[in-house]
Amino acid sequence: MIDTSVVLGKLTLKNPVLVASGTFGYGDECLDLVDVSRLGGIITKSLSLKPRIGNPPPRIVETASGMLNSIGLANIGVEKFISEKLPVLRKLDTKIIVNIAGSTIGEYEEILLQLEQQDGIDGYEVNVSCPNVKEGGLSFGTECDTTAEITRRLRKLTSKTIIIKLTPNVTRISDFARAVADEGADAVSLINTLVGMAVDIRSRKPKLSTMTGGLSGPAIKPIALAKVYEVAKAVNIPIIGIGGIMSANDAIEFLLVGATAVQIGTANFIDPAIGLRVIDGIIGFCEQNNFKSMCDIIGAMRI
Amino acid sequence: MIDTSVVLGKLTLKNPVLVASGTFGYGDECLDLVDVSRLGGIITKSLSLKPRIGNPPPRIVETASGMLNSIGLANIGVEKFISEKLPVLRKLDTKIIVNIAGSTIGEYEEILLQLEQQDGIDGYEVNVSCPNVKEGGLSFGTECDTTAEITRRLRKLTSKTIIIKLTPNVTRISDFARAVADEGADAVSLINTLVGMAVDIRSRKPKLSTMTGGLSGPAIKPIALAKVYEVAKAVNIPIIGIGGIMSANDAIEFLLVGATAVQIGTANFIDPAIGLRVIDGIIGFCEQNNFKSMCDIIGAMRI
Amino acid sequence: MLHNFYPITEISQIGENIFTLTFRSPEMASEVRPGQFINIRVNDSSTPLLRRPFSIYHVDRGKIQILFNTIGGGTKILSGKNIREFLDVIGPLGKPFTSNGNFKLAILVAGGMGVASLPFLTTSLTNHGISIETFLGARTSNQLVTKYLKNVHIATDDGSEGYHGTVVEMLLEYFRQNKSIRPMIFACGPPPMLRKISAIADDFNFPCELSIESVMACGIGICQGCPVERVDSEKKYSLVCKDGPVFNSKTIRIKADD
Amino acid sequence: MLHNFYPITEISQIGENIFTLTFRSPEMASEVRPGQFINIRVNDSSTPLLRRPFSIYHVDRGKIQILFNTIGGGTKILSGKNIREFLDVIGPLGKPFTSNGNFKLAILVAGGMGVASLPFLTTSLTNHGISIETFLGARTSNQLVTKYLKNVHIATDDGSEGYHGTVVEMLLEYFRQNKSIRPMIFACGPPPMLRKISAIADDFNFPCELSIESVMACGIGICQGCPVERVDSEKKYSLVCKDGPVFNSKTIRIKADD
Ligand SMILES: Cc1cc2nc3c(=O)[nH]c(=O)nc-3n(C[C@H](O)[C@H](O)[C@H](O)COP(=O)(O)OP(=O)(O)OC[C@H]3O[C@@H](n4cnc5c(N)ncnc54)[C@H](O)[C@@H]3O)c2cc1C
Ligand SMILES: Cc1cc2nc3c(=O)[nH]c(=O)nc-3n(C[C@H](O)[C@H](O)[C@H](O)COP(=O)(O)OP(=O)(O)OC[C@H]3O[C@@H](n4cnc5c(N)ncnc54)[C@H](O)[C@@H]3O)c2cc1C
Ligand SMILES: Cc1cc2nc3c(=O)[nH]c(=O)nc-3n(C[C@H](O)[C@H](O)[C@H](O)COP(=O)(O)O)c2cc1C
Ligand SMILES: Cc1cc2nc3c(=O)[nH]c(=O)nc-3n(C[C@H](O)[C@H](O)[C@H](O)COP(=O)(O)O)c2cc1C
Ligand code: FES
Ligand code: FES
Repeated sequence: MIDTSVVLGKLTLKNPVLVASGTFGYGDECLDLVDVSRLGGIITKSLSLKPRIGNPPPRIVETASGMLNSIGLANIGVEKFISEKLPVLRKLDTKIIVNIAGSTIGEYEEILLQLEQQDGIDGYEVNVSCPNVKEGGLSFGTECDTTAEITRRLRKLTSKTIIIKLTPNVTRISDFARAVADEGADAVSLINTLVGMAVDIRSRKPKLSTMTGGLSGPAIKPIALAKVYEVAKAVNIPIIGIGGIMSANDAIEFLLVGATAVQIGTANFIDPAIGLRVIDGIIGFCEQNNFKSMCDIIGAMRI
Repeated sequence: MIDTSVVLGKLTLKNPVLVASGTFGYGDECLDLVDVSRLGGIITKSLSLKPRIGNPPPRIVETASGMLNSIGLANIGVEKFISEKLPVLRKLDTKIIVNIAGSTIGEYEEILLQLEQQDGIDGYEVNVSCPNVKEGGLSFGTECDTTAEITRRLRKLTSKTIIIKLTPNVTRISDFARAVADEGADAVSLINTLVGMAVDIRSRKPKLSTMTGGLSGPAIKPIALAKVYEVAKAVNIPIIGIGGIMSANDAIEFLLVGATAVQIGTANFIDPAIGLRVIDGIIGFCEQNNFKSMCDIIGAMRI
Repeated sequence: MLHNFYPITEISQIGENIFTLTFRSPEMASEVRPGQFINIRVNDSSTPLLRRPFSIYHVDRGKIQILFNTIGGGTKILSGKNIREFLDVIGPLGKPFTSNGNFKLAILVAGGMGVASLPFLTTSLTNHGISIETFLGARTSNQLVTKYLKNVHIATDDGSEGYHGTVVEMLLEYFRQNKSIRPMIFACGPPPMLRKISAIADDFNFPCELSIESVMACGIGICQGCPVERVDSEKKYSLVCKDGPVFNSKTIRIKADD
Repeated sequence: MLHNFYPITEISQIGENIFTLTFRSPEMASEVRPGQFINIRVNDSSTPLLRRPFSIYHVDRGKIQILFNTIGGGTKILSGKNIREFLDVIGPLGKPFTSNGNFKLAILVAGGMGVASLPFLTTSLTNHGISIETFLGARTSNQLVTKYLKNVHIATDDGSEGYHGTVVEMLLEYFRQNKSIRPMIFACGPPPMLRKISAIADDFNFPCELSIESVMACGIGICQGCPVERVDSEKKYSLVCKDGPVFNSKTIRIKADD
């Protein structure tokens, strides 16, 4: 038997495969298609303090081996999440990590405080990097001091696992990872989407209502791997690798460069049960190579 | 007749389509496959002061809709370029823009001074952004002050067109564009490749000898468009758009968001005559839309 | 909602760039209802990356048929599939048409490939004993697909067959000439057509359901990628894939240049 | 060097995952020489992005044939091509074998798909009146392709046909038994095999040409993506696509884990 468990801060996951924020709804939508109890964990759609209607359409454009989205953090808000979603999620046999997104640092605190009063939440992922929302997202996540400040303030409010989700749209992402590690973050996850754009040459209009959006999917995998590798050399806290994972092989690449776990995003849209297939594939890889546990893979790239 | 000419600093190109540095050799290798006199211009492979042997193999990996390269600025050096290549290039009926890459600011100056004594060079593109060479590339291009300093020092040495080629691996590329515009750059070109990586899970080794390399091709087009759009809002000097152009439609997207010209990179490897096809396609697009000149397209995105 | 690989049993070109494709899935065939759609992965590469949504065209003895137009890379790949290959399908998805409501006459209106959802609806309405008049618009006669339909009125933009003009104009004339009818309208087609049909339904005060399209990433309600503006509720947007693709025409606002 | 679209005239599966494909191009057929290769764009999408290089397998009356193994996405797409489709080809590329040198006997050695460049070489050597002995190694017998070859000696890893062992061992035995020969060696196959052949050629002091492979982006010498280490010159690297793929074995260093 292969020990697939991994440790993220105070959290032990049964395996290193999670589904990424915004790509699996609140975790309750796919229950008839996917046995979510086999996942290492579910990261919910980013929650804001108040419900958000999101950006006008079009919100999605397909690009070469990727897609742009400009959802604009459309979400039901923390209150409704607590009353409608959490009761269902609580019963699932997988880790529930709630992703939070504020427009001000105070809002992050408020969201966290409301969630702290609830049972059934295993940890938080902090979205400081969503590139779509003018008031929040981009500016927070691209300023190292602010990212550190958010971490410091949230760290005071909870003893649960805090994961800071980093944006790739910066010069040196390792500076950000170091800063949040210093402020007590339990882990970092990366990457969020890259700022991208597409234009319809017939109408001469941008293909997204917001001009630019976030690029995800296989196209960004090489960039994500390089960022994870950069961060792995810089910090000792666990890293969750995200970006373009479509198969177990892709996930293993992230583990080899130093990620302790991975998140699957866009691929869920193409195959909602991809997470389970990735887990099976990782186990198969371990068997073939006589690896006994995830420790044999994590950071095991040969240089 | 459609007027396809565009102006870059002191230079007038017969059309807005150039071939990108490092993707068309020194310009003389494809003469039997491509009628280069129809191109708007040729940007040579980056020249360093002394010849460089480049990085050990493997230097190339294919990724989803993209490729990583780690050529390591392998080039014949400025002297041999002047003696062997320039005599051939001089005779071609297209603009010859020499791309230069130094390991120190002094080296940039030396290369430029040697080239300034030669006839047949229409302008310079300054590579401050190649991510492969430890001593040069990355550090210059990701520091705004250094990029500005290089521009200032080179500006003093030539009255020819200077194009600064910007790296996308920074938080706000528009800061860099503004800085070099202030120092007298005639134009900026963007984007150079994004830092990326790939791992062979069977051998558990990086697929490039240098671990990370530069990502190019269709995968990066959305990122490149967003960067060009960002810079177009920030500066008044002309912009040359680069990144993932595979067709006239792709090129037109760059023109619409504000590029005055475009460079074709990776696509040359797939179709060495792609530049000519892009030119024909742009002309066709103008005809269909009753555009009389490039001014009707450049920056003509409807918001 | 099922996700599986189903064997292709038929694929034919039936017009210029128009194809039908049939696959065998008794489970899905027994679940599916008119107006719903399926989401197909056309190959296992990353171009195209996303699934492609198609309406259910026809259902017969455990087999599901779609009708499609090859407009881009994904549909071109689909048109090159072979019999006995397995098709990666998620479905049935979305909310169906109301085919058993409080009405005696159904007016079915389609423009272009919008016709794809009418045959299955026709079967269902017929089973409920409802009369049907079908109004089809196409650019030109070789773009017309009338199989499985009832009482078809044709309009072509170039006049190559039937009424010379738009399907909306033809429908308006029909309504003017048939003052006493109280039909329910079902419409499917390009946004400008749907906007006009919606306005006509309002004018005549006929109940009306529209089947609309949207770019989709997931097709199952988890990405929030396919909003359509609502006019009737405190919610600003509905999701086309989950709350639609069929909507009561009074509840949504179709944008001018969608 | 030509770049054009040529009609496919034949495509056949001739072994487990092994295919031949023929296209018509009298211009290219008249230019091409043994050891050269062509660079094929397998489809017009961006996956795969780059062309795929293949040796010239056979040339006959204006037609060029390649032999290939479906090991990944690109070769799988190629194997699904149909007759009369047009193939996007650049070629002929690279430096050919020396098939008219100062030697009477040619020893041809290939491992796996390395055999692909031997038939065309065989034709050319035969035309120059040179005797040929061919040594083929394969994993197992159904991976063997012996068509168009002369005096074939077979080795299989699993002993399912011919010599039970590697082609290198078989060749060494042959050399030990035929002490008086002064052949020129031509070898094509995986790097470990080529390294050993190169050492053997050194030991026996036989002239030897190796055809080597490399990942390639352009195939025409403009990307600098395909270096191979040199041992004989002040230049550190040669380019496989332009200076090769055929090299005198004394001039290059084949890396242990290439
Ligand atoms: C719920 C639903 C049901 C559908 N049912 C059918 C059906 O039964 N038969 C059918 O032929 N099509 C149907 N469509 C449309 C179909 O999904 C698209 O034609 C298909 O996704 C195009 O894929 P592609 O890769 O060939 O084209 P792409 O390469 O994605 O697009 C090619 C060009 O067509 C445009 N385009 C893409 N999708 C659409 C669209 N939906 N409407 C208008 N223009 C578009 C693109 O902007 C682009 O310019 C339906 C769509 C939805 C949302
Ligand atoms: C000059 C030259 C001549 C060649 N001639 C032939 C020929 O005549 N017949 C033939 O079958 N092949 C030949 N090859 C190899 C052929 O180009 C590759 O098999 C092909 O590019 C694989 O493409 P793919 O998309 O199917 O596989 P990919 O998806 O690119 O690769 C699938 C797997 O195979 C590995 N791989 C890719 N290329 C090679 C390679 N060259 N050697 C070993 N492993 C590789 C990859 O790392 C990956 O693990 C030649 C290569 C060169 C450079
Ligand atoms: C449609 C969509 C919505 C997303 N929404 C969120 C979100 O609400 N919060 C967040 O932190 N990341 C969000 N992301 C980013 C993903 O979680 C992930 O970081 C990114 O897509 C890269 O991974 P991938 O390439 O596997 O998709 C979203 C991504 C997509 C495609
Ligand atoms: C193999 C290769 C070599 C390159 N060499 C150089 C170089 O020497 N100097 C430079 O400024 N850019 C170099 N580039 C970057 C390209 O000029 C271009 O900026 C980049 O590839 C993005 O464009 P593309 O997506 O069209 O390829 C190179 C790119 C590739 C793929
Ligand atoms: S397409 Fe994803 S929510 Fe509708
Ligand atoms: S493959 Fe480009 S130089 Fe050889």
